[in-house]
Amino acid sequence: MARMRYQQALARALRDEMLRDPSVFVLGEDVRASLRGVTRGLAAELGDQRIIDTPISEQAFTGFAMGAALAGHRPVVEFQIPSLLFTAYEPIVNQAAKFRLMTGGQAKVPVTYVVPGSGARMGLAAQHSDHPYAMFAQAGVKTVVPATAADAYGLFVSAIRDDDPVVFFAPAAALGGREEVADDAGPIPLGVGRVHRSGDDVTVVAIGHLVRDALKVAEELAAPDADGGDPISVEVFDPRTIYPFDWAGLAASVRRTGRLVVLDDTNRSCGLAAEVVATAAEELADALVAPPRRITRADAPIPFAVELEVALLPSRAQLADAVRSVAAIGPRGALAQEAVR
Amino acid sequence: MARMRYQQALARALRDEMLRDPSVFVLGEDVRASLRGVTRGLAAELGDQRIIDTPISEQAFTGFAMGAALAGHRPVVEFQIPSLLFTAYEPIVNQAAKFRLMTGGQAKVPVTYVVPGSGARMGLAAQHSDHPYAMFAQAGVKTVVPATAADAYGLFVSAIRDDDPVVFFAPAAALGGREEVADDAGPIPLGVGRVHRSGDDVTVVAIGHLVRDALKVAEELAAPDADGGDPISVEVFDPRTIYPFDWAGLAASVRRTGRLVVLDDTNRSCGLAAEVVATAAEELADALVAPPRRITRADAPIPFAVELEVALLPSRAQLADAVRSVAAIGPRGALAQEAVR
Amino acid sequence: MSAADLYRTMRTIRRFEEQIVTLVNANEIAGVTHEYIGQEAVATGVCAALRDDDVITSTHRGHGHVIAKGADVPRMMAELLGRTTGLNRARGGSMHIADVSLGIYGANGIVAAGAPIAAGAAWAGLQAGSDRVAVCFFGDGAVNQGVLHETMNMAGIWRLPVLFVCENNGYAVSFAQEQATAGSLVERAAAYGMAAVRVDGMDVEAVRDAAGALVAAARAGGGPAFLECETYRFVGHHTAEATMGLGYRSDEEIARWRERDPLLVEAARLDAAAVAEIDASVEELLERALAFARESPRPEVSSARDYVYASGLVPREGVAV
Amino acid sequence: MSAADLYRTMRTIRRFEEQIVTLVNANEIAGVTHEYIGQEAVATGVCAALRDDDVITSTHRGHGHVIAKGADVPRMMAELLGRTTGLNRARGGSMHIADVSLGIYGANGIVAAGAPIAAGAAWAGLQAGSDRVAVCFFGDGAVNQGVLHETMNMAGIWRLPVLFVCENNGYAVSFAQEQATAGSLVERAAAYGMAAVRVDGMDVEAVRDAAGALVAAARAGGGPAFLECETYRFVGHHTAEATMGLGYRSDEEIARWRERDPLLVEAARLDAAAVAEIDASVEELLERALAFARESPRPEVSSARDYVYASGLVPREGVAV
Ligand SMILES: Cc1ncc(C[n+]2csc(CCOP(=O)(O)OP(=O)(O)O)c2C)c(N)n1
Ligand SMILES: Cc1ncc(C[n+]2csc(CCOP(=O)(O)OP(=O)(O)O)c2C)c(N)n1
Ligand SMILES: [Mg+2]
Ligand SMILES: [Mg+2]
Repeated sequence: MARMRYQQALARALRDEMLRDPSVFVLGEDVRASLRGVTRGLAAELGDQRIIDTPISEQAFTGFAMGAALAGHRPVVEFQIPSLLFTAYEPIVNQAAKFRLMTGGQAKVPVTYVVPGSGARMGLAAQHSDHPYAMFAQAGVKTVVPATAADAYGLFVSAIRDDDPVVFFAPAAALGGREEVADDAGPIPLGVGRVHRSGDDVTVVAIGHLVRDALKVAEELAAPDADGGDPISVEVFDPRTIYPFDWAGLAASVRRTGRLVVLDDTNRSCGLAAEVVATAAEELADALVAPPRRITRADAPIPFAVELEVALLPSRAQLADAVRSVAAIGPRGALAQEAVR
Repeated sequence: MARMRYQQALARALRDEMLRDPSVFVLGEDVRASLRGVTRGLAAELGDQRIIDTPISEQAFTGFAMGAALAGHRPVVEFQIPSLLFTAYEPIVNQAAKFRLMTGGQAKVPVTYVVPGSGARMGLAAQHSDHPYAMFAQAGVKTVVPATAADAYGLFVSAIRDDDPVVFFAPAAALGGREEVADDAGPIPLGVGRVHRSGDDVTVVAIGHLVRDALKVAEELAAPDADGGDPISVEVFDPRTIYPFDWAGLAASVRRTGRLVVLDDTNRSCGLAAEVVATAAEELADALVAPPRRITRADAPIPFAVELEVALLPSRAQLADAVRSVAAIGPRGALAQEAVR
Repeated sequence: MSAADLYRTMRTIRRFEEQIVTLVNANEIAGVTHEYIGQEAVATGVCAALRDDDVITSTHRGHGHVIAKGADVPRMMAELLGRTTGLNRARGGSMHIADVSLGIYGANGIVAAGAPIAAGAAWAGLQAGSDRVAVCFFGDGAVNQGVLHETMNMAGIWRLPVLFVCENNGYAVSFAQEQATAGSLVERAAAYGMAAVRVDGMDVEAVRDAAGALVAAARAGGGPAFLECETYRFVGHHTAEATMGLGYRSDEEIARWRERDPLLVEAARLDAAAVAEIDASVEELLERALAFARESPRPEVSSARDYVYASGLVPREGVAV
Repeated sequence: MSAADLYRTMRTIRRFEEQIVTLVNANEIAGVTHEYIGQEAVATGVCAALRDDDVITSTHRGHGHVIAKGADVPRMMAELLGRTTGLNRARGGSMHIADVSLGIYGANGIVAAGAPIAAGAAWAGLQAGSDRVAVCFFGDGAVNQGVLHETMNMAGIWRLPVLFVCENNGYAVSFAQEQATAGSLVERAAAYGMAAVRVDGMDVEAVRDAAGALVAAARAGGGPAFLECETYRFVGHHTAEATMGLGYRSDEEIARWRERDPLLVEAARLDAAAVAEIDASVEELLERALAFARESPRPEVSSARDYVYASGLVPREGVAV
């Protein structure tokens, strides 16, 4: 059992899988030097053909990974910055992710696309601050956004072992977080969420680095507020996988709390929060005692100045307000469960 | 006043704008020969420098348009098939659409990107059947999906005159539709929806070619059904512009009907229907007497065989079922308005 | 491969394509298809230089490549007719037809998209210690797609056994190759440090010989190579063009190229009886193929969301259930 | 441009960059910046061949280009410090710094993305009947991006007045140019039928002369050209590299190149007094710039969604209102 940083957990997962399975290899920019910290030491340990530095040719190396996968390998493609996925969208979504259907199941395409540092990073400005996981969910591509080190470990292992294309987003703001990772940690299945904190009044769905914020807010609200307002019992649910989404896990939580707030760092329009709220409104209407709410990134590119950047990102204060506002509607706790039955 | 096909209306809008404004020019594959029917005759009439055939270089010609726009032109970029937008996503979303913000308002980037034939077309299979407008809404890029000839005319004019990047989707399944287009037709503003049919019981939001389906279903449901069930009065609301969306128009309709069904031909996950339902659930909860519903494309690539293709697309039968199911909940018509007040 | 075999393959492709046009026009095949008519010598000549374990990636105009690489013709026909016995179980159709077991990594709806896929397969061959090669077919229009260049560079630096086969039929839809392309194609490829050869794409033996030499060099560790085949399509860009009147090339031009029909060129090297016998057996094959296809079942609507994920995940429907 | 002016511009770039490093390390500038230290002769020499109405597109390593094209240094400093008086009103920062009024169509966070933008601007110049040119700066890493090739081809067929300037500093982050690139860079460009020249990128006068000749030819209707400048960055890829220990190049290699520091090369052509005077005036400029920046206001948080759309549309917030 070792307490390690998220980034170290990724590195360990990758190394473990590469040692276990000789068909796993890494392709990306500056992966031998390990600019992004996930491949440190691996070129020396495993050789240049397992850790391949590519020219700056995202479309080609993404397609290359698919070809290698069809021929029996399990490529892990590293993207240095999130917006490179825009350039590689065609080979991921239109080629790799459609290939199995298009060939009537003739082949599998086990490629993992990893962005070890997605989202805003204080001052990296518009082209380096995207967190574009919703565009892969939109296309039905398996998509993972782990929040913590142990989840990063187990989900990275699963992504690599998965027989379909998987896009793996490690939020930049989560990379420094630490957590225990068991020495014999194994895969965590895709599509299964994690309840970080149980609660009775409000379900907060939080993704990636925002789980930490949700937990902070949950803690704050668990105490009576300055004005003597009632404590609010918040359940923090992290879907971990964006596609497939753990709808059963969500339903279980919302059926208990009757209230839903989604905290999501994609743009507002057609983002993941929209999907969660829409599904809840449509399929869990009988359980909801208050209208569901979203706290998301604004629908705008991120400006350079840090105060402007922060102003566009979802915040704890916004979350706390939203949780308070829904908690104020309808009966609370066990009562709520009676009321909706 | 002339009754014309949607495609002809596009062609007329383009020609009118090119005659009016010498800075408008067209860039795309096979636009001189007018493979897609929107540029017919224009090269002969206006010269090769106004209608430019490009090599098969989507990334470059998309970026080229931005450069020309910064230097004072109004390029119209034609994409022969919808999935080419995947390849051009970076230059549209990451470059053109962010430029104004990134430069603090130094310049405008008036480019129109047009797909004259988007969506499934019976047998074109997985890579030629996408209808990817939600990915632009997700990025906050102005996005238009007109349903009819007159709207196509007026919105294409507006898109070309708009000072921001606009992505314009002409659904393949709408291209043959006919409508009167006034001889002196002018621009139709972006962001303003159209009520195709008024109704009291259920608001159906339908987009592009699906407006026709929604109207058919509305007509069917306006008559008592075979089992003597009550007629249902359906309002068909077409947002026309996907981003910015006409939230005020939606609210006005839903506040009257109290019920919402969205018919949308993007994938289900994080599609436009998700956004509409999420916004309604969050912001119009007080008006809704029944849970909102979505009828969308399945979350899957389109298989070749036509019966499989059809099975994945949103259908009239699905819409009719959904409308009936929400109409069965809560009081109807004028009553509903009382109930929610 | 003997002259007779080369002719047989070309004849099969030609007649397959002619049948497809008829079937599309009769609405027995859905969508549009891009015929390989006129270009048969390229696929046939190149694939004659290949082994079963070699990989190819193809294009929107893919039937010829797929037949030449050895795919089962009845199952191709069944695919195009949308039957479950089709190579792709009716999921792919013309533009995605594939037989991965024969190293056919698919026709492709996106110009030049097959290039990096071929390179990845070639790299995998090297890793496996095999001397297999990968061939990437593409048109003259594809040479202006950036991904092709990215791939040629990667194949160059890693010395991958990839043969880049450019079928220069003079046009990308309506756009003439000389207008679309600065400089010469072979020079472009040569700038990546690879052998780059131009060959008469209407002469199947010339193509076979040129491809054979480049493939042999690639197998021997010589790295990638580029083969430009000068060819022509005798028909429209796709089945829908006939009614469009695009008018980008003259009847005379088409007639001039038809004189060099690759089937005529090769038939002239055989005796008439042999040709007649091959022609007859090709007809028989195609009749059998069509009968097989027509007798085969259409897919069940309930299976529409099958085969999307290898893990067994089934995609969500478009309505809440 | 005189030797003194060339030196002055290079000195301004050098000292600007050195200040930026200090300010980033002191957390007075947010994010990371990519320094142009070592490469000053390229931007300076090329821009010496340009007019005010010529257009440039730049890269992630853009400060040098922007200064050399004439941008206001105090407003650049203000931009980097995130002040509303900045060139981009604090919205762009290092990687997007621009002055469209001076034809500076922006630094760019995406490798090679500026190339087609420059081509579009060049085409617009032709349409306007002007003889202005567009220069597209990019690194050696960018030559493997497909969009650059697509753009070179388009510039070739349309004979656009674009000068493609490749700053070959030997590395794309950690990846050595020779390993990343098959063939030679100038041959690649030449294959598109354009003049392609290689020059000593540490000698500003050599760069100016080579660029001047190519720009003059482009103005005269000669079409695009390619200029490879052999250069080196004396510092890490970006300000964050210092602590990373990537170790992809040796101290000896860096020392060897530092001997050919472009400022020393040019200073040797001036007398010491002139150099001292320029150095002093550059210090004065930079002090003024920093003072201006520091005195300037930070943006109002309430303005965070401004400047996104030209039409006046304001983006939605992340919470319902
Ligand atoms: C990237 C991309 N751009 C455009 C298209 C539309 N399109 C399909 S085939 C074609 C022309 C291809 O020309 P070429 O490569 O010469 O092949 P040919 O059709 O002549 O065999 C075009 C433009 C596409 N499928 N993919
Ligand atoms: C398309 C793209 N791929 C990768 C990156 C990440 N990245 C930023 S700079 C850089 C290296 C660029 O090398 P080069 O073009 O030689 O310029 P230099 O940094 O040497 O000036 C990389 C890989 C990017 N910004 N854009
Ligand atoms: Mg062609
Ligand atoms: Mg470099």
